[in-house]
Amino acid sequence: MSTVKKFMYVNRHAPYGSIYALEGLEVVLIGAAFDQDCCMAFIDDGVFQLVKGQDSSASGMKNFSPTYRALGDYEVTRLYVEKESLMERGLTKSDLMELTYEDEDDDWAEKPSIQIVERSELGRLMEEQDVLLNF
Amino acid sequence: MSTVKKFMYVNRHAPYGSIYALEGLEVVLIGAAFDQDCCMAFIDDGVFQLVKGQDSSASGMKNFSPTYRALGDYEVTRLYVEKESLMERGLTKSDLMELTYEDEDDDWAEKPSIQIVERSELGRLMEEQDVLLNF
Amino acid sequence: MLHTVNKSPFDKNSLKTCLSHSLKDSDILLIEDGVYGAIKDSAMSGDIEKALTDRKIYVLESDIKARGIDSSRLVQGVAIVDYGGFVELAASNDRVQSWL
Amino acid sequence: MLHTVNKSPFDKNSLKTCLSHSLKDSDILLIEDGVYGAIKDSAMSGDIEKALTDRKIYVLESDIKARGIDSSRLVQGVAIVDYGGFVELAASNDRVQSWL
Amino acid sequence: MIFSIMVSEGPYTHQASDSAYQFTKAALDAGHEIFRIFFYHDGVNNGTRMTTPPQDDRNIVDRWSELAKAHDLDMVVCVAAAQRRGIVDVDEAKRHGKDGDNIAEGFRISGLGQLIEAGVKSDRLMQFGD
Amino acid sequence: MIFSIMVSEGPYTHQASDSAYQFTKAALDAGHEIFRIFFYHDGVNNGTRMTTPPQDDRNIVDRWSELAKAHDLDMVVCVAAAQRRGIVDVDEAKRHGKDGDNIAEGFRISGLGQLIEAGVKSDRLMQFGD
Repeated sequence: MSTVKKFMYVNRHAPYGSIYALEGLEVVLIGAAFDQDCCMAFIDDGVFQLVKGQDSSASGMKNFSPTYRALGDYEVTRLYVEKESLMERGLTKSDLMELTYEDEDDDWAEKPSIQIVERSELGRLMEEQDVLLNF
Repeated sequence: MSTVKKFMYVNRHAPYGSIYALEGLEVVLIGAAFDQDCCMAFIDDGVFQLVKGQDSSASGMKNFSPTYRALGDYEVTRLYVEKESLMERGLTKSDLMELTYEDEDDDWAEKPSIQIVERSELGRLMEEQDVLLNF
Repeated sequence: MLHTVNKSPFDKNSLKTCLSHSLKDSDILLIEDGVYGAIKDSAMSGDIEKALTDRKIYVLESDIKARGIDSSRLVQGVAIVDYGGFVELAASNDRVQSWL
Repeated sequence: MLHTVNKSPFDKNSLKTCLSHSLKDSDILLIEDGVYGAIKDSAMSGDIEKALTDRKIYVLESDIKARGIDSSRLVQGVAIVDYGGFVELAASNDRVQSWL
Repeated sequence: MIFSIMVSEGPYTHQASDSAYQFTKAALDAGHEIFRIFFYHDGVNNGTRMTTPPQDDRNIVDRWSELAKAHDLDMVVCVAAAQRRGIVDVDEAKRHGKDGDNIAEGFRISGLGQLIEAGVKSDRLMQFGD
Repeated sequence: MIFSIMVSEGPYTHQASDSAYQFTKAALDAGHEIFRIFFYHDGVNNGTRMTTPPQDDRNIVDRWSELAKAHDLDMVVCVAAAQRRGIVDVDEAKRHGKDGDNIAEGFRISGLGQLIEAGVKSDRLMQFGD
């Protein structure tokens, strides 16, 4: 497969209440092996996926939040988080995990993966994609 | 089972998009055989279940709306439909099926099963129940 | 770009989110319980009317019929398509976003 | 009467519907994604504060922990219970309504 | 006090089955009686023995089977809901000409009347769903 | 034009599977090619041969199998999602020590890479879910 397409994984579900976030993340990790141009968007309750300090031990469920830290190693380096979605939910950037990647074009400098973007900007980013997958 | 309990079946889902309305109705019909004191509430999108003129033939799904007409024969005679839920959805009572029952205490006179009630009244009706089942 | 919405806007936020992210000239197709969003004189109809000024909104015929919604009850300007029309919309737009 | 809500109020209408149907002195327990409704300074927190004037609102401890919500982030007056407390609330109230 | 539990969603996809399990355990720990656990809608999918979840995750089906065994719980899968979704025991397989069954240990298939009976005979019927 | 279809919910519970089926038929009728139909999340439950829906209702699983046969469609059930939910073919049954399989005709179990490949090789990837 020589074609390079632009994939956007659109995350609109909170973690734990349903499995869409976890199984969506599994798609992103597999997709990273295909050398496509991919990014993730976190909209609506999707922003809750990135909240730091998740501890699911008492609930009996699997805490899959550490997996987001691995995204940089899979070259998934653009995580667009919607500003308005954070605000409506009483959250700020400081509530989110610090996710980074090493930029090979910049002497492997460590850079933040999360970009806070406005709703209008996200709408425009969507128009640049080839494939939009929703979880 | 000599105990008579008050059951309320609370319907908050639209039909067809998901199966809750249809499978909820199956519970009501079975429940009617148990000689309990039962009623149904239609709140939020649940009011869409009672809209007349449903025709699912082109969609390939089963049209189960005629089953609501059988409720009277099963002695399910109180269908509380929330006024505010209808209004928010651009509906009036005239959009709903005409559902009736024959009142054995009144010389089998045919009477309407649907009662349009206000939200505050529904909250009070809920407090009178023993068992509330949600579909 | 084609946006599809399959949820009732009275139950979930999918239609609101779709309307706030879709750009002008977008095609928006309401399917399944999403078709309830196109009923006129509802709590959502103002948002639909506003979106119709610069976007096209469609409802799937078999889904409005199943739900007993006569075409006369739709917000003026909403277009009705069948599954063939759905396929055409998906083919004629460069990309598709499903607001689930 | 005990009301439980398991949906995020930013996604679905369950909490709003619960608040508009519950009478005063009701107990309202937020579980699963419902616990997001108790975060302070959100678009929902005003509704929660208002409800707290005549109703009790609880969140399930294991569900806020799973989601990384520290107790300091909850609207003041919301109480935290574990599953044992959930069972007690269900037993001490005469009836239970699950707003799904 | 006598509780019954209704589970309306399948394992893993929604948290409902987890919440129902935790509630059931806590009710038993507090000395309450569990009259019945009724699986309806996609909840019937809790009753298949064919799952193999990832090793670092909980095994929801086995967990139910073990709890039922330890406390002699009555776990009922609704027959009509199970037919739509493909959960079958030996009898159902025979009746519908299926070449095998998939129900897990501790679950039995029966009718909706069992749900109503649970409502009548229990002090509280707790519902966990989507 | 080349389409692929992703189905994210099981049969009957949500309309997603119906919508995906109707769309696939309409796309075929219009002369388009279907590269693949990928079943993910609860969508894997479309691929069990153990269902017996009421006689006056559609048979969703059989309908998929028949469409696949008539048009030589590639219907893939995600292996990871299937393991969580108990959909197994003969190989999976052997691998995990299950005493039977339940996959329906025309479906095959494979990895998530098949979904990405569908995205890459199709002009449009249509998603139907909850």
